Amino acid sequence: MSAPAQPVVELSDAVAVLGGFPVLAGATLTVDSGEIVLLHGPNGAGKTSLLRLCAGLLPLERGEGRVFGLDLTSQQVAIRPRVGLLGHHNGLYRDLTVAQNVRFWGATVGATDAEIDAAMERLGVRGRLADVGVARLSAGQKRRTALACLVARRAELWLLDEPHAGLDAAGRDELDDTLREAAAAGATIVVSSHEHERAAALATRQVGVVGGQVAA
Amino acid sequence: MNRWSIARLVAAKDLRIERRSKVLTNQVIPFAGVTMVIFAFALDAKSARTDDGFVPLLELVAPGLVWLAALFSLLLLVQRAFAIEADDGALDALRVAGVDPVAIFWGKSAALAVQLAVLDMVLLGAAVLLYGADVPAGGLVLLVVTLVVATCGLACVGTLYGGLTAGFSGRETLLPLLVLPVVAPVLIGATRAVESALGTGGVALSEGWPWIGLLTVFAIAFGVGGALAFGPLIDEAT
Amino acid sequence: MTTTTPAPATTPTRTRGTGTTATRLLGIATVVMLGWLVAFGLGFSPADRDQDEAVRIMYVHVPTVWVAYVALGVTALCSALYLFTKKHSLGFDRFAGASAEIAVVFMALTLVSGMLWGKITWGVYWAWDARLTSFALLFISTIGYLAVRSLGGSHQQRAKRSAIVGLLVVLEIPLVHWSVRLWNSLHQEPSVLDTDGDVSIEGLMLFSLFVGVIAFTLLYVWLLLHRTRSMAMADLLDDVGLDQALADRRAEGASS
Amino acid sequence: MIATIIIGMDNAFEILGSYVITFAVIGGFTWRVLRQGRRLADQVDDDQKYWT
Repeated sequence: MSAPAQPVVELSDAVAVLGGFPVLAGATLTVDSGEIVLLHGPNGAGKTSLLRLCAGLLPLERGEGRVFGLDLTSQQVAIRPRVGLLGHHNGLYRDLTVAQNVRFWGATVGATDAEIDAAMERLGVRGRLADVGVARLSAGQKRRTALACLVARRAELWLLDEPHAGLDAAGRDELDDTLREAAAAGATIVVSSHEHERAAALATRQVGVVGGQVAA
Repeated sequence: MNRWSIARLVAAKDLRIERRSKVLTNQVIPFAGVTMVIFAFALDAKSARTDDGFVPLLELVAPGLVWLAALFSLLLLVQRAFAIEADDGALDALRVAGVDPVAIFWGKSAALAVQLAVLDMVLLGAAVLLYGADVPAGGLVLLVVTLVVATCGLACVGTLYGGLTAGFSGRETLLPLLVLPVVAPVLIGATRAVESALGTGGVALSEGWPWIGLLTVFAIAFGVGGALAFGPLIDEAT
Repeated sequence: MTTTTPAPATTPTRTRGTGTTATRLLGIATVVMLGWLVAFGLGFSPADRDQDEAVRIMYVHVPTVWVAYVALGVTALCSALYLFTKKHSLGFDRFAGASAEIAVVFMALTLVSGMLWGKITWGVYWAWDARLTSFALLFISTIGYLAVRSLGGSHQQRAKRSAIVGLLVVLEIPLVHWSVRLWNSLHQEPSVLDTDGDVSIEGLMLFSLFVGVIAFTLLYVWLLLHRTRSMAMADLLDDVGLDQALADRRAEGASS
Repeated sequence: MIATIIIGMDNAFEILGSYVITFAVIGGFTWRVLRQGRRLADQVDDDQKYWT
């Protein structure tokens, strides 16, 4: 493996604060293009915050951070369209159907109908599920719909927070396949998971997070 | 994707959600209707003396009550418009995706304006039915123009402050505190304009048009100001 | 990358309050001027030809209005300075916040003394006078601004959010004033006087008013300085708490 | 003697009331500002107070 010219994520001594509490206390992390990085660590270690910082949802209080070589604080606007976050929330509109949700997110980047159909196909939400309201979906189906939205809006860096949570065994297998496919197609993935063995098999690298810092 | 088409996309999305969830038709409009009825209880069926002799009090104050009910309903609609974004983290997702905030503002304002316009018409209908207000043919143009311009202004203010308070605890109480003083000019202007359009209490039609100027300036000021302010307000990270 | 709590060799003193020699002198001058204001306003200055004794309320009313507007102006100016300067200095934000707090207090006083004046002059406390009504709406909006300040988040988040809301309040002022003016012109003007309360004032009366404006302006500056310093300390304590929490958080990482 | 003049004047209630309310509120606010400053100053080192 040759080292890529430009790391996708570069955090150096990053501090982020939420409600006066330093959720990140000097995290340093580099993620190269095409990697699938697994974040593991105890609850409250700062995994979610690390993902939210990279997604631009948490301001960088101290330290430095770059995503795609762009500064996290001053060049946020250029970073955002290329990043997708799937957190504890799915970011779906519960009153719309699966297809309407995916279409909406795809349309924000001007995706064609064919691309949107392909995204739904890949996540297995195209046929019968497509016209079901999101409110009536199971947790796993919602997760798949949310991933379809990420695919539809062509995110290059996927930040996934506990994506396995709430999925059944088949759903988890499908998810892993999807992530491998996405990585093969050029996406960079940072994923946090409690499903350690499963995620370890998936990941190209594991990183421990503890006390708001990245373990060496 | 340019700003205009994203705004249209957001507006279409909000209206589609309303069509599927029917919060406006099943909850907000009934609320507005009940408000109109209880106004009548509060004011009683008394008459007031005007230059034209005795006029039922309710007919005299009907335009004001219509807009007052519209303001209260506006608060509900704004809460709803941002609840759908905040419920499952969609607002966060929009921010992560870097969707142009100006487009979000215009899109959500437009969707809110459409819903408000429907509500206004229902309220006017209620005023005609319940309060005995009547709409002369000559005032129809003024009435429609007032309705459109006032609604645009209200929708812009509502979207702006709805976005500001979305996601904070205590937003239900903060929103009225911020919105009501700001929309006072709309309440005043739209009420007087509708009074002229309906000829309430013998107000001449020509007296209504200066108010349209006020309402237009208001709508433009908050349309532009809101578009500028909305992005930085909903985006906490930069 | 270990704990870096700044540990000075000697224990620093914590005795100094928010006052300095300058603010103490300012405070003394304020108290003296306020004393003069009472003496002239209630004692030496004569009753007005038109307003009679009611003019005495003007000696406190006009200075409170003046301070309320100055304070709001400072809030707007500092909000704009915060937003449109590169550095985004929290100093401007604190000036804006402190000034708005003072503005709310003086606006409330303006409304009260205005109503008492109205009771004497118009016979009613509230005459739906254009100036009074738009001032009341502005008062509520300023309270809203303070509520937005207390929403939480980091200092920079608070500063940006409240600066924008501060400027929106300014945008609202002319619209509210215009609409209320136009609305008010439909009603009969209060007949006793011009709504401004402008009367031909001269001599001792003008001097009393002058004393009042000076006294209240000094008071405003004094309050602004003290309040801003308090806010700076509150922000500082938050940051000190953060340093401590950061050290704890890092230790948590090292120990496990 | 000033007191008797004041009490004797027309509308003494409104006039005195406006002075009393104004000065009482200002006094209360000033006291609060000072107390708050004092409380915070006890927790902050002198060399961090930019005005000293």
